[in-house]
Amino acid sequence: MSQFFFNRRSLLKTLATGAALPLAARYGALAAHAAENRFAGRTVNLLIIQPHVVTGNKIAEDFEKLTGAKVKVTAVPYDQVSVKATLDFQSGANEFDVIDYFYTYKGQLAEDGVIDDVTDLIERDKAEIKPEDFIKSIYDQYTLHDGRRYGLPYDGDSHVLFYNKELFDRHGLKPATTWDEYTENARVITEAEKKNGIYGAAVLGAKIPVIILSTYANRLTGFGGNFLKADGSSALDSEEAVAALESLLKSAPYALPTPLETRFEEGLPAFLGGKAAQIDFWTDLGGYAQDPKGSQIVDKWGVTRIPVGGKNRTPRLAFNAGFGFAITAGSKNKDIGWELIKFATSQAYHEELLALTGSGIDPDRYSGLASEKYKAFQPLVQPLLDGGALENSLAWPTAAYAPKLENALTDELALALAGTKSAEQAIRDAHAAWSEIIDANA
Amino acid sequence: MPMRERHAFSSPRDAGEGFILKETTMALGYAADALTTPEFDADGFRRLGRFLLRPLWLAPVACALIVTTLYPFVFLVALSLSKSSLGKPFRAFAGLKNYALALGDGEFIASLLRTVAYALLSSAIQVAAGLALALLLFTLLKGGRFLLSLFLLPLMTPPVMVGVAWKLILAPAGGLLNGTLLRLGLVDEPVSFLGSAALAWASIALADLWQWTPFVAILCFAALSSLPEGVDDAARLDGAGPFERFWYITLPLIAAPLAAIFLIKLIFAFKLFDLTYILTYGGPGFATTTTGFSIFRLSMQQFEVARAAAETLIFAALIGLVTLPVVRLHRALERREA
Amino acid sequence: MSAISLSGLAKSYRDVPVVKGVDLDIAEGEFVVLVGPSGCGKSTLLKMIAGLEELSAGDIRIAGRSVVDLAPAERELAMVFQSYALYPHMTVAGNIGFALRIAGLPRAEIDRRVRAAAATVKLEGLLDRYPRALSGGQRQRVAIARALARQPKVLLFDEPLSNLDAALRQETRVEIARLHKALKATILYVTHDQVEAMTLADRIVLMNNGRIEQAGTPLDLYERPATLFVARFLGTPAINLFGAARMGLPGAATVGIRPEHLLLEDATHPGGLAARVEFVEELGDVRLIHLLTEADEKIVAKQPAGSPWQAGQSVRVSWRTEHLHRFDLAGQRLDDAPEQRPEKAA
Amino acid sequence: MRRRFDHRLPLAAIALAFFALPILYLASLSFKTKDDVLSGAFLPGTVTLANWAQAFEAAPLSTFTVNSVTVALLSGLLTVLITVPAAYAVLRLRYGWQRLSDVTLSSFMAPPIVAIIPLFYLLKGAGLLNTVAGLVLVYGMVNVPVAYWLITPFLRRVPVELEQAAELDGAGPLRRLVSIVLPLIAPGLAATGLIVTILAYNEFLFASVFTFGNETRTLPVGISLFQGDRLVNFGQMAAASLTGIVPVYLVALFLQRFLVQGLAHGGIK
Repeated sequence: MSQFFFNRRSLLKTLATGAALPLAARYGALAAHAAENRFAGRTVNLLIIQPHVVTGNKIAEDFEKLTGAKVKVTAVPYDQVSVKATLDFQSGANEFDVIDYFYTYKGQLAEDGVIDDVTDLIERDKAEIKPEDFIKSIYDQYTLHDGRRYGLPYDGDSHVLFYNKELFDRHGLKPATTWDEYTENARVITEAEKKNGIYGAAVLGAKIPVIILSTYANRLTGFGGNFLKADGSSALDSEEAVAALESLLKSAPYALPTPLETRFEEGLPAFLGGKAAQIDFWTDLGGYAQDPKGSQIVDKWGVTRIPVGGKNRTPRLAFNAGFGFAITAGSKNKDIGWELIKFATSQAYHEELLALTGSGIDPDRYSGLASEKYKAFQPLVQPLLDGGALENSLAWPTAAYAPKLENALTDELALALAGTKSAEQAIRDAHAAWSEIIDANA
Repeated sequence: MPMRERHAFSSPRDAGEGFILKETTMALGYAADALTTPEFDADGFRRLGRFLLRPLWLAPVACALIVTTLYPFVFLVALSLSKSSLGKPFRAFAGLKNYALALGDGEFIASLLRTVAYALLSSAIQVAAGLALALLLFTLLKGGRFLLSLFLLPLMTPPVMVGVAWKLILAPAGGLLNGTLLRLGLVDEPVSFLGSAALAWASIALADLWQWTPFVAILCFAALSSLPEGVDDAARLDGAGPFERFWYITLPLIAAPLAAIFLIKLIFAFKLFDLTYILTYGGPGFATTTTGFSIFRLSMQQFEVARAAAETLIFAALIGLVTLPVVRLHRALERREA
Repeated sequence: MSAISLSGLAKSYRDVPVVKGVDLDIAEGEFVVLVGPSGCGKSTLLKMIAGLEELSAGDIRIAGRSVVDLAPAERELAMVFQSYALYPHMTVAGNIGFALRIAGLPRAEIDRRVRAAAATVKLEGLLDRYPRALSGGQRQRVAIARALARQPKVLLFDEPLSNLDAALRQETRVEIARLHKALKATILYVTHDQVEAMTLADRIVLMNNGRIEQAGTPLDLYERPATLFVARFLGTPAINLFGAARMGLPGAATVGIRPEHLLLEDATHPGGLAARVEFVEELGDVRLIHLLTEADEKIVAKQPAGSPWQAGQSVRVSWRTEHLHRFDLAGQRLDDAPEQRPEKAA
Repeated sequence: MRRRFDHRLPLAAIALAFFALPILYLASLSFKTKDDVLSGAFLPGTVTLANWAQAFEAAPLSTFTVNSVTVALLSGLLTVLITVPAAYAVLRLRYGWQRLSDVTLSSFMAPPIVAIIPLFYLLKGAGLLNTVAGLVLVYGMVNVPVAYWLITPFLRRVPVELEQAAELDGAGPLRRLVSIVLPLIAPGLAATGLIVTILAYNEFLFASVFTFGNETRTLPVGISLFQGDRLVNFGQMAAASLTGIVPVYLVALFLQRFLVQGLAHGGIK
């Protein structure tokens, strides 16, 4: 889920040049089929989130060249994919063959029978897929449910902390390594620069799961906390869970006003416009901040790991959002669908998408992460992710009832941020709600 | 000759409940007449034909009501009594469990109260504002009529865009309103309009008012236009000032249409969704979570369609309950006029 | 055979009876005026005949055929409405020809008949106008022409003159009378105006409270009112009424005498009732003398122009017995020739 | 008599400003560059035309607009065709159930969100999912209560005598409706039609669920996709919205005489 609304015209140009290259040569394994045009005359429908629409269109174009199959791409807002896919399957409409799913919905989609178990297909085609190349934690979190696999990772998403070097230098600040430093940095800048409309941080706190939960997850992982215990019960009864929220609340007064109203569309322009000094965000912001078309901070920004807090001294990431591709259970084109998925998530294609400005695809393969292309494209970000940083990341719940957990926690976090509840109270209530949901569905 | 009721212009009270039985008897009567008359009875057959065509007049509406109301209603009832998720509907019979869950949920009850309070208040304000606007335009006559078409613009703006436009106006960092207030020195730091409960409601109400008042105003304008001529002049001659004329003459005369407008606006207000979705997403906290919004979250995000169905039915019943006095009032006012 | 024959006609709204059993025969070519106070059921009766109101009981025959189950248009009658009911979006010609178009007549025939009907009521030259561009009188004539164009067996009029001013009303009344003579049409005409009834009718049917009080020629009704109600309804100024006992006429409850039959004498004159002139209405051709009797009864006498009575004068009032109308307690007329009966209780 | 200052004029000006400003702001937004959007200023710092060009490139706006206009007009027509005969039959011909107006009104009350699911199945069953025709049918039926509620007072105002005269003239029920009643309520009909058309034009929830692809999407759904991007380009979104507003507004201006007069004529009672 890391693709910005980008200048589509320049993007189309990029795509046009890309398409001119001999495709078969670049995607080795698939080359064997290229000449066959074996799916000519058939159509496969791909349901994709709106932020992935550019890569979706690219896949369509490239896949048709390779196999002759027409790919119909339907983009919907990211929070509608599951509803669409479920209704589509339930009603028997079976309009979509392949869906681009948010990984936390994997359990629900699998339990409801909306997406197919592809364990055996992976086993059959493992030479081609190279599953061992998927970053282990991402591979499991995104696709594994009850011991079976339901798709392949497409876009591995995690956050890092970006900061405005110019503002930091002006006030003699160092990039934060702890959340306390982060708040302190924010305070210094806000107090000095507020009159100019500049704030020390953009805290994305809008009451939408993917927004406020990401923000909280970054703190939770920094404090060494977890969402769930190993046995699947709620881990929100930990000190870390409370400390993470307290840290979030402490930074709010120095954030771009006001965290409760800050979504992507408020926070991003503020950071790119030099009006917010820090923002914890998806890694691909790096490519974006260097684009003079949308950025006023080219070469004036830096990036660092998600800070730590409390007793924890080991930096750790959080999987905030992230998407996989799956075949729908009702599809009548499963053969093409599977080929499409293999193609889109293949080593070579992933590597190409990673280095494509505005594609918004983040690494989910070791090969991609380590590739020269990606290093060149994201010179500041790549080192932060390299060396196993992604391995122990904090993942969100993915059980069938995960959406309920997300909503419950979102509510409590928003109440705390609104000042209605203390951090302790909110986390206690969230823990209670989670325990109830987990018990009811266990 | 047996007497049978004929359809033409009978009193409104003649056709009431039990009409199915009556209609059937009539049809049989017509058929019997046409068939038992010794000579060929052309009139009889024509009447029978016309009678048999009668259902065609109502069939489309009946069909529409079945499709958009009866069928979804039955579906909702079934859903609400079952253990269901969006992905796996009707898994098991659940009795009244979903209702119990809904009614036991303080947050749901709170959302009902909020929604009712907001619907009543905002509709009252909008009818008042719409009436004021209509009066203004009405007294401006020709120019007013031209202006009226300008006021249609908000009604035509896609609701998503209405929400976005207001969000940009109200944004704390760089919003139009805050920018203006800061520039004028009226505030020292940006006001978080959507960040506190009271201001968030006020903001939603403002955007809602902007979007719907023109609709109300147009209907009020129509009501004003249907006032009998000369009454206002008579009152003027009687020495009534503008306020007295409005209060004692105009208002009582348009009371019935006003109640109708209030009713229709009330129903729209109960369905408030777009604006909360875009402006506040139900926040801060639950402050602006309307029932419609919470049902949306429950069904489309958490996939708990069974409980959402129960909540929808409870909500619909509540809407019926709240609007009933208004329906009664409207009917009483209408009867007074007739 | 009668043009229209009504038997046992009744109509109730819910449980409220409006027409309570009406029997009436109308001969072909007859001009019958249904008259009565407002709310007496006369308009309802007319609409029942037209087929615009359902019947609760009874039968209607037009030219011998029962029409109860026929649609209005199948009853071969036409109606002129009080409000004219002109179609505002059609021209005069369109209004007049509407029924003919529906009946599917050829254009030329429609045109001919529209022109003929328009000519009958002198509407030529207005055929292309819309109703809103017409005066009240002209609209009235369009309404009549529309009825005529269908060449109905029966013409129904529902208070057709009530929306016209006095002069126009008089003029149109004459016009309708002339039309009736020329067309020899059967006409059923509803009004609450007794002058229209008296001047137009071959026969007046006076209704009260859903029933026919009396039917007969105008003079019949005026000279021999069958009930107290009829006596009071017809005649301007209204008939003078006295308690019969006080008049020394036992056997009757009420006695009436029309203003033109009261004889006035000097106060010195013997006999009669003593009364005082309250005031005098001067109508030019006649004078209406308003009197107050000793018993405080208000009565009116109609006297020729030039009669000498002045306000404040004391007079004596008398009459000839054959001009007395006697009614019993129920308001029913008692037999004529009162002189043959008074002995009974005197 | 001394000419007094008309106190209504400033009031009208304020009202006009309140209702026009957000639209003008949208217009201004459509000429703003991305980083100028949240500048707190009304007018663009630098004027750019790029949003307009890019809005059309980024999304098939003309398809969306054509879909919306088609759906709105056809469904508006359908609503009127369903509603008017029924309202006329019930109110004037006294056919059937006199409670119909209450029933239609109450059917309008429940929030539509969960009803989407059964309707989804129904459309699927009818093969109308993801089609313009499906949306036309759904809107055409869903807006019936509003139309019924709006058209009733107009029907009531047609003098009964006119219809009686027509009945005597031999016009059957359908003929009376078409030749007498419809011309008389034409303004009210236009007004009602316009309002249900606008409602259909703006509908979002059903459209977002019942359509999947750009070829069937309506404008509100299309515009909402701009919001689906993480870095929303408000300038493009505004340009896209204005593209959508203009055609309806022109139609409305064209029909404005009908609308105002029509509503003035019949009035809601």
